[in-house]
Amino acid sequence: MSFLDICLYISLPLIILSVLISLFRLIAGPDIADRIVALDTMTSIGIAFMAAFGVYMKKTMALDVALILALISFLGTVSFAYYLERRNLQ
Amino acid sequence: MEFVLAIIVGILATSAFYLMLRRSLVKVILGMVFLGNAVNLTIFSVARVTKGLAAFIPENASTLEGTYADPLPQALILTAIVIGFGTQAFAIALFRKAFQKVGDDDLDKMNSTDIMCNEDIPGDK
Amino acid sequence: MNRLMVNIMFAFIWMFLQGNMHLYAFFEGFFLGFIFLFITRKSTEPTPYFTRFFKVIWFILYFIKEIIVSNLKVAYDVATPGYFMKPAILAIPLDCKTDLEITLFANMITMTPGTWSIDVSDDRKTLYIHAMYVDDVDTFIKDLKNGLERKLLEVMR
Amino acid sequence: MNTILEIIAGVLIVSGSIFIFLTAIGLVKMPDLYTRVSVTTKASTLGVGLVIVGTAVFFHDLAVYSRSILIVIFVFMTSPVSSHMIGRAGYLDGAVLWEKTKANHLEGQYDLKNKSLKNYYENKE
Amino acid sequence: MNSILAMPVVFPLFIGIIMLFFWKHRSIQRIINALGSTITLVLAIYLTWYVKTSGIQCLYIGAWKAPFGIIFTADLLTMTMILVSAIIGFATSIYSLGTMDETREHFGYYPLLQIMIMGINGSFMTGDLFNMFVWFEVLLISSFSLVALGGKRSQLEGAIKYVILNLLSSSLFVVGVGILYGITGGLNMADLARKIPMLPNKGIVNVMAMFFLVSFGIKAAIFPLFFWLPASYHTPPAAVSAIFAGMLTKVGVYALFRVFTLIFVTDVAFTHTIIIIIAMLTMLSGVLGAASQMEFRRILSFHIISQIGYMILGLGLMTPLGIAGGVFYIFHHIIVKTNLFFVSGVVNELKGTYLLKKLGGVLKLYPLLGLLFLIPALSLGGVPPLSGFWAKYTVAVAAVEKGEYLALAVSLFVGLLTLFSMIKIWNEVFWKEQKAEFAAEQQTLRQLPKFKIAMMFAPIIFLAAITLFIGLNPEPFLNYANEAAHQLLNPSIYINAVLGGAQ
Amino acid sequence: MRSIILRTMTMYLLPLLLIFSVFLLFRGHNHPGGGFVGGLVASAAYSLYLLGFGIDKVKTIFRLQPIKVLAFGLFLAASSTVFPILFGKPLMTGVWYEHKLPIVGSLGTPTVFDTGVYFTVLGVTLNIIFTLFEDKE
Amino acid sequence: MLIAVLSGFIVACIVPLIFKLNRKVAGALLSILPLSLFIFYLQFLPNVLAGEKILTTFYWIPSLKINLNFMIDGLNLLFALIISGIGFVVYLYASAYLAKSEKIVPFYIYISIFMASMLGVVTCNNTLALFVFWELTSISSFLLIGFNHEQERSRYAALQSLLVTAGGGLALLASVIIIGQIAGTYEISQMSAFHSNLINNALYPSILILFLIGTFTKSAQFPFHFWLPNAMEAPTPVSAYLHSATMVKAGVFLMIKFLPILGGTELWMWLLGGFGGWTMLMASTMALKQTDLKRLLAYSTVSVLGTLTMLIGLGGEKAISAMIIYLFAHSLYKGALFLTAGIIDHETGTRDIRNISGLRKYLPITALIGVLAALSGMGIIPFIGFIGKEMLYETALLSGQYSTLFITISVISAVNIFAVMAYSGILPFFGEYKSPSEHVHEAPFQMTSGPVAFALLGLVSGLFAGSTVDGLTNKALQSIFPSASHHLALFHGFNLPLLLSALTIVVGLIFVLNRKSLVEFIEKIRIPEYFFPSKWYDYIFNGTLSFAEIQTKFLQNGHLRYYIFTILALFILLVGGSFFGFNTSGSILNAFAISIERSIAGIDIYDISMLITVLIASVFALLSQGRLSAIASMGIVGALISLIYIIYGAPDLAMTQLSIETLSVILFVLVLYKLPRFFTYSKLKTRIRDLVIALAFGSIFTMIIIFVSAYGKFDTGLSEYFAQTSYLIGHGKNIVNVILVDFRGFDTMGEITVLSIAAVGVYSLLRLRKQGGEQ
Ligand code: NA
Ligand code: NA
Repeated sequence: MSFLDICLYISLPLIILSVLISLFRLIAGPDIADRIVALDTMTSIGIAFMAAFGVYMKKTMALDVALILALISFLGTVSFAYYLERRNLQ
Repeated sequence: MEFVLAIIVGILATSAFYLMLRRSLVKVILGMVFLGNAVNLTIFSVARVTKGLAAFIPENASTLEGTYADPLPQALILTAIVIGFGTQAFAIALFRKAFQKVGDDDLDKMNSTDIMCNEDIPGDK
Repeated sequence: MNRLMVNIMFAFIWMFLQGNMHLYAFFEGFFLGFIFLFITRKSTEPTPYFTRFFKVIWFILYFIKEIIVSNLKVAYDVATPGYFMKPAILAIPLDCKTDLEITLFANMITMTPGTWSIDVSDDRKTLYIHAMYVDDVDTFIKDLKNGLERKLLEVMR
Repeated sequence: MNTILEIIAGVLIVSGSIFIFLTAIGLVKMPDLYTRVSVTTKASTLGVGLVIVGTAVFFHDLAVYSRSILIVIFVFMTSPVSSHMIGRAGYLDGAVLWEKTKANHLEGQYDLKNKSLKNYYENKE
Repeated sequence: MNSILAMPVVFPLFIGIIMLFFWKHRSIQRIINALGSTITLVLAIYLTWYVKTSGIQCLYIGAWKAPFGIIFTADLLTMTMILVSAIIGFATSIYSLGTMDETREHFGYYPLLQIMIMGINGSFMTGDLFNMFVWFEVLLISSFSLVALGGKRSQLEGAIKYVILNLLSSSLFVVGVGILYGITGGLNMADLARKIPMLPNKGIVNVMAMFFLVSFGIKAAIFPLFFWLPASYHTPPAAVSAIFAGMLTKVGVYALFRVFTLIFVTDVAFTHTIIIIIAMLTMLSGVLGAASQMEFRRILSFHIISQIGYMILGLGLMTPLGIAGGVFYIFHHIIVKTNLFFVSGVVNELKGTYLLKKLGGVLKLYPLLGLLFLIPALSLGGVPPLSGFWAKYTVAVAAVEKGEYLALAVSLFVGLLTLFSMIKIWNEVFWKEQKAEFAAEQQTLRQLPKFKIAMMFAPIIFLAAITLFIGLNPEPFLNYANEAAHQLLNPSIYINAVLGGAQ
Repeated sequence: MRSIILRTMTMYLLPLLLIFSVFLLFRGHNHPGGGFVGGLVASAAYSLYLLGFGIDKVKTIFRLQPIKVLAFGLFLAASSTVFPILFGKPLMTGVWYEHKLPIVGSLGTPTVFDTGVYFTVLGVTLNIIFTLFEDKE
Repeated sequence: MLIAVLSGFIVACIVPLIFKLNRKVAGALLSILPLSLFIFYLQFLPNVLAGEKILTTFYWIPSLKINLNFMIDGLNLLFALIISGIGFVVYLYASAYLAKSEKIVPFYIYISIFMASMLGVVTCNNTLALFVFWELTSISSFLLIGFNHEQERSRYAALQSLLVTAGGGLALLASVIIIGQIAGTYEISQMSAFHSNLINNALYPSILILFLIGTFTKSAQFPFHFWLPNAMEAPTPVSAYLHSATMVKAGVFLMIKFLPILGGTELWMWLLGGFGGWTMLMASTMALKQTDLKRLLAYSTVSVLGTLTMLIGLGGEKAISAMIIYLFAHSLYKGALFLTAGIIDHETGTRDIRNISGLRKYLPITALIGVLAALSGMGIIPFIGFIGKEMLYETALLSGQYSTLFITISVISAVNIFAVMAYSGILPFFGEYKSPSEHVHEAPFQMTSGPVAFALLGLVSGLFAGSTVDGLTNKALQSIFPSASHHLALFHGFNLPLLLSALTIVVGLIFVLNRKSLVEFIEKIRIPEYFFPSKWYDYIFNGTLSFAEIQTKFLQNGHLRYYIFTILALFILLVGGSFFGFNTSGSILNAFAISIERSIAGIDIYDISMLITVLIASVFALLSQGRLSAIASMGIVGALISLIYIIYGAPDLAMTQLSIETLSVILFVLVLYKLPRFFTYSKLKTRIRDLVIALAFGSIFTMIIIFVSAYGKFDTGLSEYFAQTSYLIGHGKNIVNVILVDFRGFDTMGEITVLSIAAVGVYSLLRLRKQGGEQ
């Protein structure tokens, strides 16, 4: 087992654990904004996971997906914020 | 691997139908989204599942040899996802329109076509 | 930034995307960039563009340092029990004038952990931020203005 | 050569992961929305940045470099905007500040009817 | 040059696209649509003749040989469906010219119609199970839009049930296809038919058969899966109801015929017995539903269900006469049912309602309409010598041949109840005098523009003439159905035509 | 939404995303991507603009009616399927231009088809989003 | 022959045209049709009398063995002549009777269809073609009974007659089909060869009962008789033609025809004799108390039909011979009586026999007809009715061990009929003049000439029976019993039947003179309602409707969730059932074992954590009260699935999944921002039930996946082919993409069409309101 493998065996579970922990915030809330923050964080973590997973599998394709995720998730977050603001402004 | 996928599908399908059996229309539509995911994952799982080996022909080769993920179910799922999105979008718009008309997302208030079928339905004209 | 620069930037991005450094990829990118700039054309204030190369480099290094420092600060707080923080929502009077300046400033504030921009007043003269480690309100504002904002404006103008 | 790159990549990825992990902890631990937003910036800056750089180092390939740079650019362009959007929406939604918050200059500055935000300093005079 | 096989699919698509370019240009769309439907009809007639004389035809799309690409296959069953879809498409297009309101025409009614026809034809033509799913979706999404177009409350409420239950069916369908691929590694129906008997574990085949039975069953509106149909079919404008009533459930029936004669034939004793049971329940349940209704189109809607039972019964019997009866039934039913919906639409144009209690006195005012109602209505009720009688009769004889006397009894009893509900409509709409309090909404035929009248009556007369023609001269149609049944009961003909041609 | 920050960033993200979408479209035949994802990214770009600037502004930079765009996409795709018939080949047979082209790479009816997909997806998504956005009441 | 039958249908089509040309003479013009048909059939008389049978063949639907083969033998010809002959009279009669009615056009259409069909019934040799005509008579009868369709009663009666006769027709069809299956032929003339096959078949009782349901309903036998009196809602010419002289005889006709095919058994005798006898007795008694002239006649018709049925049941040459004469006589006198009733109704405006008397003053010809016809019906010498009655008594006396029973009921019925005939044909014309209308004058020639002919024919054929009707009725008898023959004579010497006739007349006269007390006596007999078959009809009718309503309300209850629930339940039953039902070598447990073994090796932390995340997100989605949270969890599930796609080598899928998921979120957000929070509508019990069924569904999915993946794919040829050709032929290295745009490009074509239509649909759905149409 190479050093890199060891690193990945540490970091991948750590990243997954982070997702699970963020999931707690998503569920606990308490407000919608808190949930959106959690969601946004999870997508960021997702990007990192994909990159790290790409290294783990020695495939670069995951990076393409990460790129899409980075682009698209932003739109999701903005629309959630839009939702929240609309709700309060009207 | 398939075992875990199978259980995930089971969870998704269960959630999907539990949601679809609710009275709130939003939940029903959410249930359909879940069902769509369960369906796609099922197709994915029953085909050959191979970790990490995507069906791309390498730079310097003209055919693909060895083990790789079966590309056909992927194409099928892609089609299914996109179609699912189209129908979902329509369902959402329909829901919105119905909500505007009925003023509620309670499905029990949306059964006039079955229950009041021998009357003029209020709100039709 | 004038349009030409943006266009050249696109050309480079296209090259990156293509993953090859040939001249013709550059032209492709330039061509496509031209098309998209044309499609999305809208008047942005034209500012004379000078390549303050070194200033930019310095600024980036400064910024990275800020990120790391504040990251560690917050990380320490998270990793240890209890809270050290003294948070506040502050109004920062802005010297930045253009949209780009304000946006860059606001985003940089956000990118350094511990602080983030909430909103800009409608007259664009105040930036409201949330900060986690505010010992003294006035000092904090002054530091921010003298640090990040001044350096940013130096690069931008 | 390879091993050195691998070691660098490994270190980068692990440290990125640690930051990510701390972000997640912070997300749970922090007392109010505003501090949570503050904390999460770590995941998208140092966390993602380090992991991506690690990846780029590992593959050591132009196509990967370019993609990594793009990801970083995208993330750096978008994540502060996200934070701003969510945070502002949260504030308008009435997210409560931590009781130990020292000052709130925003108080009373929003005019919800006209959807406008006043200048704090102008207001004072 | 087999690419012409794709024309019933591609041609409506192009018409639809062109009309999208002319979005909001109502009169151009009307012309293009009517013209296009006419051409499709001519095409369908030519193709039917071609297939009848030259045998099963295949089109290997993209020149990929079967089973690697998608193929279009046309046997006689396919051509029956294509032809009847073209007839109905043509009739509906004309009828729409007379009855469709301007608003709906402004909002894409015609493109939606054409794309729906494209989807319908695609479902019939394709020789590939997943591709069939895609065409199902094409026709479904168009029908979703058509059923809700107009946005009346009843339309929306009906559409919700229609959409959700049909999507449920599609989900099961696509999962079924996926699993079938996972088991066999094939999607092409002929390929599947070839592979399934060779499977080491045959038990799973029955599971999949049931999977498809439920999925297609929802689409075909069999018992107890039909709920979406009576909830929605009476809500859109008559032209839409009419083409729905004629074609949509029949796509499900077609699919059942296809897979249960080609693919799931390894355990007929199990699968087809279940189909027979379901068929009887469908007939009964549907007709009882119709008997209890007092709304013109809702009565007709429940009858669709009950009639589906007959078709499925033919399939369940799985004898030459049974299948032929089923095929004949489909053909007859589509024409008759569409026509009845057309008539209901004219009544609505004249009286402003579909409710039987508010209607009346139509015969006195418009005796011709009475006749035009009676022809399809009595045909549906199985009165000889109209087309419906031959259809019922053939299925009934097939049931007797197979010794399914219960099925015979049910089919005859249901026939009587069908006649009863048709007569109920006749009594309430045509014979009864309209109550004075409801007469206010009424308009007389003379006040309607001549063009409108012509466009309303022409398709009704056209379809009634077909019904009469089939009724008085059923021999060629029965021969055709027998030939189709022969093809269906000998899957090797189909398999060889698809896979043999490629090797 | 009324936000300088969002609006400014959107101004720069829009062309960036559009160029990225075309990149995804043309590399799709050999790498992950394709007309579908490309079209989605392009529509994401305009959606972002929509959220930042509102429906009226977005219509000044996206001047076409989305329905026409989707019709164009469909037409392109459908035409590419019948094109081979002119050469006496079955429907949808791939017809390729032998030489590689700039930007596009290898050109053939499947590429045209994928481009059709791109425009369809763009038109569809924008049509749906614009409609929902405008339907406030 | 075919043309002869079809001519009626053709004429029906041009009726409106004829009336358009000249309304006044149209009726008379149309009467040429039955007249020429009568002449047409008459020309076969010499051949038939010479013992020939004429058979014509026309292949209609050979594949179903349905052919328009027509046969003329004695019986068929007799019926054809009755139908066309009476038809002529009725056509002519109606041209005056309905002259002022605006519905005269449909009348002639319907009656032409009817006559043609009736001719078809009696001359067709193919049972299936016969059935076609049979049902057409029911339909035209329906249309004619509902002639005055503005009235609820007419519609009720029409529907009733249709349901009873068409329902019976379906039973007949069933029996015909089964007979056809057993005998292998549908030609009546060939079927008697299979007599023994049929009566020894296990299905014989069912066949016979179905057959008799068909004929009994048509011929108004108990318990189906009730429709006939109600059918008197029809105009009088119709009643005369359809509901006494012709259509109701179709059942009788068919029973005679099938006597050599299905008859000759105990069951046959008891069913026909029993029901026929009872019908005869009951109807004649019921007739006594009727006050409506037409209902009176209707009940007497039922009674006569019962007599005919009973005679067929008794079988034998004597019985059939009696039956033929009786039938012939009845057609004549009943037709005449109905037509007089029509004239009375027409002139006086009433049909209530209590309100009319002494009409002979103003209606002398009608009175003559009435008296002559009634005398024939009463069985007075020398009318043909007398011969019929004598033969009936003779047959009843010879009917073996039960002859006492049969003769008793025959005599009682004859007495009743005697009285009834007097009530309807004689009493209205005699006594003190009484009429509600003041303008009573004799009917025009078109209306009286026919009945006069009938009445006179009844007398002539009785007086000169041996030389007039003897020949044809003999041939009719011989078409059933080829070797039989009879000799009709007015006087057979002093025998028991003659004695009984005398008794009949005496008692009958007492009945006639004491009508009031008789009716009072009958009225006193209280029979509970539910003994009346007409009530049974109502019970069955309403019961069916109530059941229909209950089942429909139960099934189509308007609740989407019950619909989904039902579908799920069926799915679980069928799919789950067959899944656990198969016992091939590889059982499910085996598959589980294989799959778990394979899986455990491959499971790692991603799998487990994904499992946990999906579980958490799903549970969250199920329980969350906020819409946004539910949508967020949906987004997470979507993201996780795209993660799965990445892990298992499907980057294109992952990309698409991600972008679609985000778009969905945006759509949801755009739609949902104004909605209130979720409410928990359902009870805990319901939710648990839903969870259980959802879980069952989910488990089936899980098990199928495990099972399938344990066994693996049968053939991997497709993916190998793609791997080989994707680049070389398809010019692409991303195989998934090449599949999407090339190998299976047509799927994608459909897919983008779906998308486009979804977009158009969304647009139209949401925009349409704004631009008008509705508020
Ligand atoms: Na701390
Ligand atoms: Na920050």
